[in-house]
Amino acid sequence: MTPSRRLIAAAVIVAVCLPLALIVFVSGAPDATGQQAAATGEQQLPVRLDPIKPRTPTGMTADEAIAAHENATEGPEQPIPFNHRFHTQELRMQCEYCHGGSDRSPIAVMPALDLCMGCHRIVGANLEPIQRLRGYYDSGEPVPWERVYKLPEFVQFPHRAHLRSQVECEECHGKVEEMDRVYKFSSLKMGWCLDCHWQPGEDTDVATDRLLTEQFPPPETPDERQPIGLYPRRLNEHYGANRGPIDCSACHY
Amino acid sequence: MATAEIEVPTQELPSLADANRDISRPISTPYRRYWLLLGICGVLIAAAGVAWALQIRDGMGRAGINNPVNWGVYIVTFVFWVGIAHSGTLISAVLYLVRSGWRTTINRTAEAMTIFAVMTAGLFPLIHLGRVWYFYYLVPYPSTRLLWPNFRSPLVWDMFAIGTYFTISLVFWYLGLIPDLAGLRDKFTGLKKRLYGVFSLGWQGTVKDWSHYRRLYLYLAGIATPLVLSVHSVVSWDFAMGIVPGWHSTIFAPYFVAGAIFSGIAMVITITIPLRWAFGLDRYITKYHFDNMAKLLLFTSLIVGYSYGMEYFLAWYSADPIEMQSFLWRGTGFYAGPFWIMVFCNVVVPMSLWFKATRNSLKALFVISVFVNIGMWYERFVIIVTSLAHEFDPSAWHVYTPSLTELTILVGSFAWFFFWFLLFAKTLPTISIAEVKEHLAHEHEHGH
Amino acid sequence: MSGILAQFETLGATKTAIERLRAEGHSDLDVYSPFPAPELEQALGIVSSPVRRWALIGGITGFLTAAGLTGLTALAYPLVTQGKPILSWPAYFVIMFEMTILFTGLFGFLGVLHHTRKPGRLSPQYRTTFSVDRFGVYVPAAAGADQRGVESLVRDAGAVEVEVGV
Amino acid sequence: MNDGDVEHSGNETTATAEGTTRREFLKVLGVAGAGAAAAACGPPDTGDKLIPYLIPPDDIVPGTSVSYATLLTGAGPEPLAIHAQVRDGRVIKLEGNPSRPTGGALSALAHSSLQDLYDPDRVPGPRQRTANGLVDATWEDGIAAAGAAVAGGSTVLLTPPAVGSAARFYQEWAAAVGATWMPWEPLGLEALRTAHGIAFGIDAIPTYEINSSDHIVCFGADFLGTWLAPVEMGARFAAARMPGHGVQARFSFVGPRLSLSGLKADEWIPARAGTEVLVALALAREIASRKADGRAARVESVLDPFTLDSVAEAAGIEAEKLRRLADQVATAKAPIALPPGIAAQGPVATDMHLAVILLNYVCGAIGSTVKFDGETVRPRHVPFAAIADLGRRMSAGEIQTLIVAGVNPAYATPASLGFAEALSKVPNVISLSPHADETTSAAGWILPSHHELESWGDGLLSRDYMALAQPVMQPVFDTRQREDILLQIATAAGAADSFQAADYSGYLQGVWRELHDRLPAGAPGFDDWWYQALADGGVSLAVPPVTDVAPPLTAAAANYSFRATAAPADFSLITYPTVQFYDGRGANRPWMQEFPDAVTKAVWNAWVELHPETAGPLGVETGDLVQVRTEAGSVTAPAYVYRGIRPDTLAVPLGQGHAAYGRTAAGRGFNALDLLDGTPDQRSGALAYAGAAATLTATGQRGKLVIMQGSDVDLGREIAELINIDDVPDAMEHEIDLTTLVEAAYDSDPRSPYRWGMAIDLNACTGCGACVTACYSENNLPVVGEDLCDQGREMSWLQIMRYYEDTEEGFQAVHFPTLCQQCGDAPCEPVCPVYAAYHTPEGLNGQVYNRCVGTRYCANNCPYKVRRFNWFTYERPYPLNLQLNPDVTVRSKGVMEKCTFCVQRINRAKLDAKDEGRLVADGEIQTACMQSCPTQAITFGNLKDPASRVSRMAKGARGYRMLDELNTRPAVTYLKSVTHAAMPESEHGHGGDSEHGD
Repeated sequence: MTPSRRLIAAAVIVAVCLPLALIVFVSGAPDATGQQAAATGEQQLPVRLDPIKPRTPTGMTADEAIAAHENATEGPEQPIPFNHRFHTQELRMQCEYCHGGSDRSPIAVMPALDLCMGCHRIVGANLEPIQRLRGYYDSGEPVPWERVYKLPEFVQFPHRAHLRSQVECEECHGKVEEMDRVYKFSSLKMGWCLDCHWQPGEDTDVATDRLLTEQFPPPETPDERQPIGLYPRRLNEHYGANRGPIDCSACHY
Repeated sequence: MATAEIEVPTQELPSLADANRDISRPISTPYRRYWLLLGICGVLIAAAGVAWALQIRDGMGRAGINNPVNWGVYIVTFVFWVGIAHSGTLISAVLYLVRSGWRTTINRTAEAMTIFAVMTAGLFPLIHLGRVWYFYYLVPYPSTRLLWPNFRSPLVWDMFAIGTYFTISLVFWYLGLIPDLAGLRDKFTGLKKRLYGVFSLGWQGTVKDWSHYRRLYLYLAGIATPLVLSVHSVVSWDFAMGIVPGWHSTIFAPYFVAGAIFSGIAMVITITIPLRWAFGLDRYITKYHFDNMAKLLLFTSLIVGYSYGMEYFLAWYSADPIEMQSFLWRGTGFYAGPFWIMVFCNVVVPMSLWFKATRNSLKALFVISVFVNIGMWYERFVIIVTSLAHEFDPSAWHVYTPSLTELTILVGSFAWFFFWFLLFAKTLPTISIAEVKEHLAHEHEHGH
Repeated sequence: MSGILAQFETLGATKTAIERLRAEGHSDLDVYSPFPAPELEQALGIVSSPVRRWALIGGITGFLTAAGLTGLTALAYPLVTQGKPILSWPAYFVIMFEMTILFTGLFGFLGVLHHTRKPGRLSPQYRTTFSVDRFGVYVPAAAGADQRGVESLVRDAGAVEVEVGV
Repeated sequence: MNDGDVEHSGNETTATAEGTTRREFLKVLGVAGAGAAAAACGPPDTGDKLIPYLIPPDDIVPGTSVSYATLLTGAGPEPLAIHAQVRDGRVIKLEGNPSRPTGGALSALAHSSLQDLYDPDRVPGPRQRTANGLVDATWEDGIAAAGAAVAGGSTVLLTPPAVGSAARFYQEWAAAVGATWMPWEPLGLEALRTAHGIAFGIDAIPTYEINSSDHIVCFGADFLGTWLAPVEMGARFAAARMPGHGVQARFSFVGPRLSLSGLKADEWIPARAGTEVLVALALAREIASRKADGRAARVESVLDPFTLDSVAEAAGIEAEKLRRLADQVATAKAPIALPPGIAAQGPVATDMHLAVILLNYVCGAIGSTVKFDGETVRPRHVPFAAIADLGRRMSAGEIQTLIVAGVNPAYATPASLGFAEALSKVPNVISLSPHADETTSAAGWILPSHHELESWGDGLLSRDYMALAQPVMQPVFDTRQREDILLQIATAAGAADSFQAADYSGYLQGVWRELHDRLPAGAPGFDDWWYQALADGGVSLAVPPVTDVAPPLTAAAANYSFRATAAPADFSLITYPTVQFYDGRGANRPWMQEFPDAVTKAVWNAWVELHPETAGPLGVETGDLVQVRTEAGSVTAPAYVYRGIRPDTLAVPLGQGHAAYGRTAAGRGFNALDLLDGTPDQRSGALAYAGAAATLTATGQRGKLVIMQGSDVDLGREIAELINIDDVPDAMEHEIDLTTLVEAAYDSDPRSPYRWGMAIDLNACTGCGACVTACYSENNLPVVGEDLCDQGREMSWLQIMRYYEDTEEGFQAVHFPTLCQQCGDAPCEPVCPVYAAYHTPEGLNGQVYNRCVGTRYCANNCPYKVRRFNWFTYERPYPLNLQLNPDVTVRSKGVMEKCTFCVQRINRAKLDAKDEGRLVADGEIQTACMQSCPTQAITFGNLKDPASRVSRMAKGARGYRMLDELNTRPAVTYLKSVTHAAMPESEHGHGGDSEHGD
C-alpha cells in the first residue's frame, strides 16, 4: 500500500512545516524589505539640484531619437515621439526644466505646450513630429500624452514631500535619461512604497516630529528657516529617523 | 447505562441483515414527490441568489438596515443557523462521551444537519458584507500590502471558530460514514459500487482498523465537545464584546450555547419526525428516542428562560439608567411584538413537555419543535435589533424593518439547507448502520 | 500463499475461535467484523492505538501555528486599536484554541488513514458478507502447519462456512 | 493627489481659456468628476491621458488650491466677503474672507451657493419661447429681440437690491432706455426703514451692537438665522453670551413662536401674535416710569395707555413675568431691544418697529447699543406694495416689457396677488435669471446671466469698507454677466452712446477710478491699487468719524397713535423664513434640502407647527396630515408638534412648494405664501407674513415628515448639559488630563508631539448649521434624498442635535454638534477585522476607506453613532460633481466613512511645517466646521500642547465629555451651555419624549 503511505508522508510534512514556514515568512517579511531599503539607504544619493551626471553624448541625432522612440518596445507610444534620452543626454536638459514645480505641488507637473514651443518654434521646426506639435499649439489643443503612471484615487501621494526629502526622481521613475520611450519603472504597489517608508531599526515619522521639536525650534523669521529639502536627511544621518510615515492616514483619506 | 432500556420487545428485534436492508432501502430511485421538493428548494435558492446579486450590484441599501441598526436579518439568521448546527455535534459527541445509547439512531441525521446548517450559516457573513468582493482581506495571506487581518476582532475569531467547527464536524461525520459506505459498496453494483467504493476508502472492517477507528472517534468526540461550547461562545462574543447596551453582558456565552442546543434539538425533532415517517424507520427511531430529546428540549428551554429573566434582573439591579431604559423598551417599545413571540415560543410552549403524554405524541412534539425554531429566530432578532435601535445617544435612535431582499434570502437559506438534506437522505444511510448493528448484536447476545 | 477463511455468525463464536487459534500459536490472524467489537480486540490482544500520538502532535502544531500567525502578523505591521497592546495574547488565545482543535482532528484523521493503510484495495480474503452480518477469521497457512487441524478447530468453534486455500 | 483628475480638469480649464470649446472643457471636467466618484472601489476609471497646460498661468501650481477673494451678495440677508477655493479651475469651497471681522465664518446658505453655481438645472444658454415650447436660441437674436422690446417703451427692470456700483448702473441704464428700475427683496427691511424714518426722520438701518449689551430683548427677529446679518450678529451674540468675560448677557424672547434665535433665550414671553407691539410699549412705559428722565418725559403721553396688566391681558401672558422683565431691563446697564423680524411682521409692522424703537429710546439704547452711523450700507429696495401694484398694472396691460433678473416674483408673492397670471398679460417678458424658476419659465426670452461667482461686482460691507467681486472661474454654462446683457440690450435699443464702457468690468473700473481719485496724494497708482483690491477682496475707505449716533426723536413719533391687531377667532398663522431656504432660493440645492431644520430637524419638506395642547385634542401627532385654511387659501401638510409655539398659533416655513426651479425643489412641500392674502402694512407697504387668521382640521391621514433626530430629550444621560449661571463650577469636574495619561491609554503615540482635539462651546452654538454644510462641501459628502433619510441613512458626518432641557418655568434648547469624538479608547477600532478602523499616532480614529470591507461592526460599536455607511453609490448629476474636493477620496457603496478632523488639512499643514523645519503651530489648522462657525463655538488644536487654545478650553470649568462614563476618552470636549433661567432640582428634564419611528 505504498501510494497511501506516500500521500500520508507528504501530508505530515506539510502540516509540520506550515507553522515553521509561516514563522519564517512573517518574521522575514520586514527583513526582506529592510535589506532593500538599507541598500538604497547606504548608497549616497546625489543632492537633488545637481545636474544629471554628464555622460558622453552618444551622438544621437534627432531623427534617430524619433526612430528610437517609435521602435522602443516598452511603455506606451506617445502622440509626439518625445525622446527623454535625447533631451537629457544629448541636450543635457534637467528634469526640473520641464517638470519644475513638482516640489511645490502634490502632483508631478507636466510641461506646458508653451514650454516646448519655447525652443521648438525654431529648433527642429522642420521635423514632422515638431510640426504636429506646432499644429496642436496653433489649434489651441493640448497634446493628449499617454499616461504612464497612474495611482488609484484613494491614494494621496504628495510629490512635493518626496522631492523635498531628497528622494531622487529616478528612485521611482528609473533612469529616464536612458529611456527612448518612458515606461512604468515601478509597480506603485503599497509594498513598493513601504520598501522605502519602512526602515527596520529606524524610527517612524512621529519620531521625526519629535526630533523637530528638539532640533528645530520654530525660527523667528521665515528666512532663517531650514533650506527646503535639508532637514530630513540630517535627521536620518544624526538620529536614524525614517524617511516618511507608515501611518495609513498619511496616504489614505 | 441507557442501553439496557430500549423498550423494543426482543422478538421484534431486526436482525443485522435487516438493519442493512431497512436503513439503506431509501437509497434508491426517488419518487416524484422527492423531485418536487427538490425543485421547490431549487427555485427558492435561485430567488435568493438573484436577491443577493442585486444587492451586490446596488449596495447594501437593498436591505432594510440603517444607521443605528447596522446588523439585521442577515446576522440574525447567521446566528440562528449556527445555533441549529450545534445539536448535531452535541448529540454525537457529548452523548457519545456520556455513553447514552439513545443517540445511536439519530446522530447521523444530527451530524448531517450540523454540516448543512454551518454551510448555510457560513453564507451570511458574506451576504452581509458591504464589499463582499474584498472578502479576502479577512483571510490571513501574505499580501504586497504587508497587511494582515486584525486578530483582535471578534469577527476574525468567528471566522476561525466556524471554520474549525465545520472541518471537525465534517471529519467526525465522514469517519462515522466509512463503514456504512463500505456496506453500500458491497450491496450495489456498477457505478454506484464504484462511487461508494471510492468514498469507503477500501474499508473492510478488520478488527485492527476498528481499533484505530474507535480511538479516533473517541478523540473527536472529546475535542468536539469543548469545540461546541467555544464556537457559540465566540459567536456570542460578536455581541458581548461590543459596548452596546443589551449586548455587553457576561452571561452571553452560556446563554447562547444553551440557546443553540435548544434550537438544535428542536430542529432535529422537526426533521426526524417526517424522516422516520417517510422512510419507515419506526423500528429504529422509537418513542424512546423522542422522549429523551423532548426532555433535553425542556431542560434547555428552562435555561433559556432563566437567561431571559436574568438579563432583566441584571439591568434592574445595575441601576444604570441606560440599561434599564433599553430593556424596558425591549419589552414595551416598537419591538414588543417580536419580544413576546420569543417568550411565548421559547419559554411558555415547551413547558407542556413536563407531561409524558406530550412527549410521547409525535404530533405535539413536532408542533412544539416548530414553535421553538420560530422563537429562537426571534430571540436573535430581539437581541440584535432592539439593542442597536436604542443605544446610548437618544438623538440617534431609529428603528428597522426588514426589506424584501432580506426576507427572500432568509427563505432561500432554509431552501438551501433542506436542499442539501434531501440529497443526503437519498444518497447516504440516515442512521449509522454499524452502530445500530453493534447495539442489536448486544441485544441478541442478551437475548440468547 | 494460501490459508483458511472461516465465517461466523455470532460475536461469541468468533471470540472463542480467535482464542483457540492464538492458543494454537496462530498469531497473525486477519479478523473481519461488521461493527466495532471491543471483545474481539481483547481476544486479539490489541491494547491501544498509536493514533493518540498523531492527535497530540497535531494539537501542538495547531497551537504553535496560531501563536505564530497571530503574534508575528501583529508585529509585521503594528497598528494600535483602542490602546490595546500590539501583542494582545488574550484575544489571540481564541485563535490558538480553535487551531489546536482543528489540527488535532485533522492529524488524528491522517493517523487513522496511515495505520489502516487507507485508501487502499480490498484483500482477497474479504467477503461482502463481512459488511452485513458475518464475522470472518483468516488464518494464513504457516509453513508446515496442519491445515486440517485449523479447519476442524474453527468448525468446532461454530464457523458456518470455511474456505480452504484462499 | 490622484494625478488623473487633477491634471485633467486643471489644464483643461486653461485650455478653454485658450479657446477649446466650452463643451469639451465641461466634458473632461465631467469625466474627472466621474473618476473621482468611482474611487474607493477598485481601480479608478479616470482617462489614461495626461493633458498638460498650453500656457501655464503664473499664479497656479497644478494640484494646489488658489483662493480668490470675492463678494457674495445673494446668499441670505447680508453681503459676505468670501474666499473662493479654486482647484484647477473649479471652485470647490467657499470660506469667509479671514481679513474681515467675521473671519472665515459663513452661513449654510452661503456654502451652498456652490450648488447654485453647479446647479444642473441652470439655464444652459439663451432660450426662446415659441409655439412648441422653449427652444435654444442665439445670443444675437435674444439681444436684438430684447432691444426692440425695450425700445417699445413702458419697460420695467426687476432686480434684487443692488449694492455698490450696480445700483448706479441700473439707474443709468433705466434712464438711458427710458425704463423703470425696481430693486426688490421679498424678505425686505421696508418696515424697519419706515419706522426709523418716522422716529428720527432718517432713512437708515442702525447697527445693533448686542455684543456690548447685557440684556437682549428680542421681539421676534430671527437675528441668528435669517434676519439682517446672521453671521455678524452670531459673532456679536457669542461675545455677549460668553460667560466668565464679565457677565453673560440675559436674553429674553417675546413672541408666539420660538425661532432658531428664540431657542437660545433664557426666558420666553409667549405674547400672542401681533401683540408684541403692546408688550414693547408696556415695557417702555414701565421703564420710563422708573427712569423718569428727559427721554421718559418725551414719550410719557404716547405710552400712557399701555399699562402692564392691560397689555399682559391682551397678549395672553402673566403680568408677573412682564413686570419681572421690566425690572431686569430697567436695571440693566446696556439693554437692547431687537425689532420683530420677518416672522413677526404683521399688518402693523411699522408700529411694532416703532414701539421697539421707543423702548430702545427710553432705556437709553439708542446711541449706546443701537448706533446710527449716518449713510446706511444697506441697499434700498421697493416695498412689497410696489410689487403688488406692478402686478395690477401688468394685468391692466400697462406694462409692455418686463425684464426680470435674479428675482422670482411669480413664486415669492402670494398667489392671491395673481402675479403669475399678470405675467401672461405682458407682451415681452425677458428673464436674465440663471435659474429656470417660476417667473423665468413664464418668460418669452431667457437670456441667462452668470452666477455671482462668475461675475464682476462690488458693494459696501460697512461704511468704511468697499468689497470687490470678481469671476473666480470660467462660466459653467453659456451665460453672460447680467449687466453686460443689459448693456447689449441698451445698445440694441439704440441707447449705446449713454455708456462709455464696453462692458461692465470696464464700467466697474470706471467707478473705482473715481474712488481712486479721491485717495490722498502719495497713494499707489490705480493699477497697483486695483490689483491689490482684487487680491484683498476690497479696500478700506477713509470716512469721517460718525458724529450723530443718537439722532433726536421726532414729534411724530412722540405723538404716534399705535395700532394693535385683534386676536383671530381660531389660530393666528406665522409664516417664517428658514436658514436653509430663506425666501426659497435655497430650495434647489441638495445640501439645503437635506439640511435638518434648526428647530424641527425636518428635511426635504414643509410642515405645520402646532402646540401639543392643540394637537392633543385633535389626536394629531408629528407627521399626521393637517389642513390649514385661511381666506387666501388652504394647504394640507404634515404636522409638527412643537413645544415652542403658543397653543393659539400655527407656524409654517417659507421657501418650499416650488412649481419649477429644478429637480430638487419642484413639488416639495407647499408654498406658505399661498396662505397669505397679500395685505401690506399700510405705512411701510411691507407684506404681512404673520397674523393671518387660520383654521385647522385634522385629515386623519398619515403624511410623511422625515425628522433627523430620534429623541428630543437625553433622558438624564447627561449628554447635552445646561446649567444655571450661578452653578458654573470653578474647575472641571472629574477631569481627565488628556495630555499626561496618553501612555496609559494610548490616546496618541507617546513620541508624537500631536494629539488632535476639539472643544465645542454649547453656550455659543446657535444651531445655525453653517458647520454642517461646510463639512458637506469640504469632505465630498453625498446627499441621499428624502426616502433614505427616512430610513436613517443620512451621510452627514456632523449633525447638530437639538436637545430640550427643562428649566423651572419652561425649557431651553441645547444645540449639540455631534461628530466623531476621535476617542483615545475607541470601541470602533478593535472590532474591525481588517484594520480599516485604527488609531493614528496623532490620536485620530483613522478610517481607511479602501481597506474597508463593510462589516459595519465599528458603527454598531460606536456609542456616539457618528459613523456613516455608504448604502449605495450616490450620483452627483453633472455639473454638481465639479465641486468635489480632490484632496478627499469619494467613497462608494459598501464603505464606512466618518469625520477625521479634516485629516487632509492636517496632513497639508504638517507638510508645510516640515518644509520649513518646524512643528504645526497652534491655530494653523482649521477644520472646515471650526472655520465656518459664526460664533466660534468650535476650537481645534493640539491637546499635547498645554498652551494651545483647545487645551485651555478642554480644561475649562464648563468642560465635560460625552458619555464619559464609557471611558472612551473622547478628544472632543463640550463646554456646558449656561442659562439665567432657574434649573429644576433634577437637572435633566424628561419632557415630551417624541421618539422617532415608534
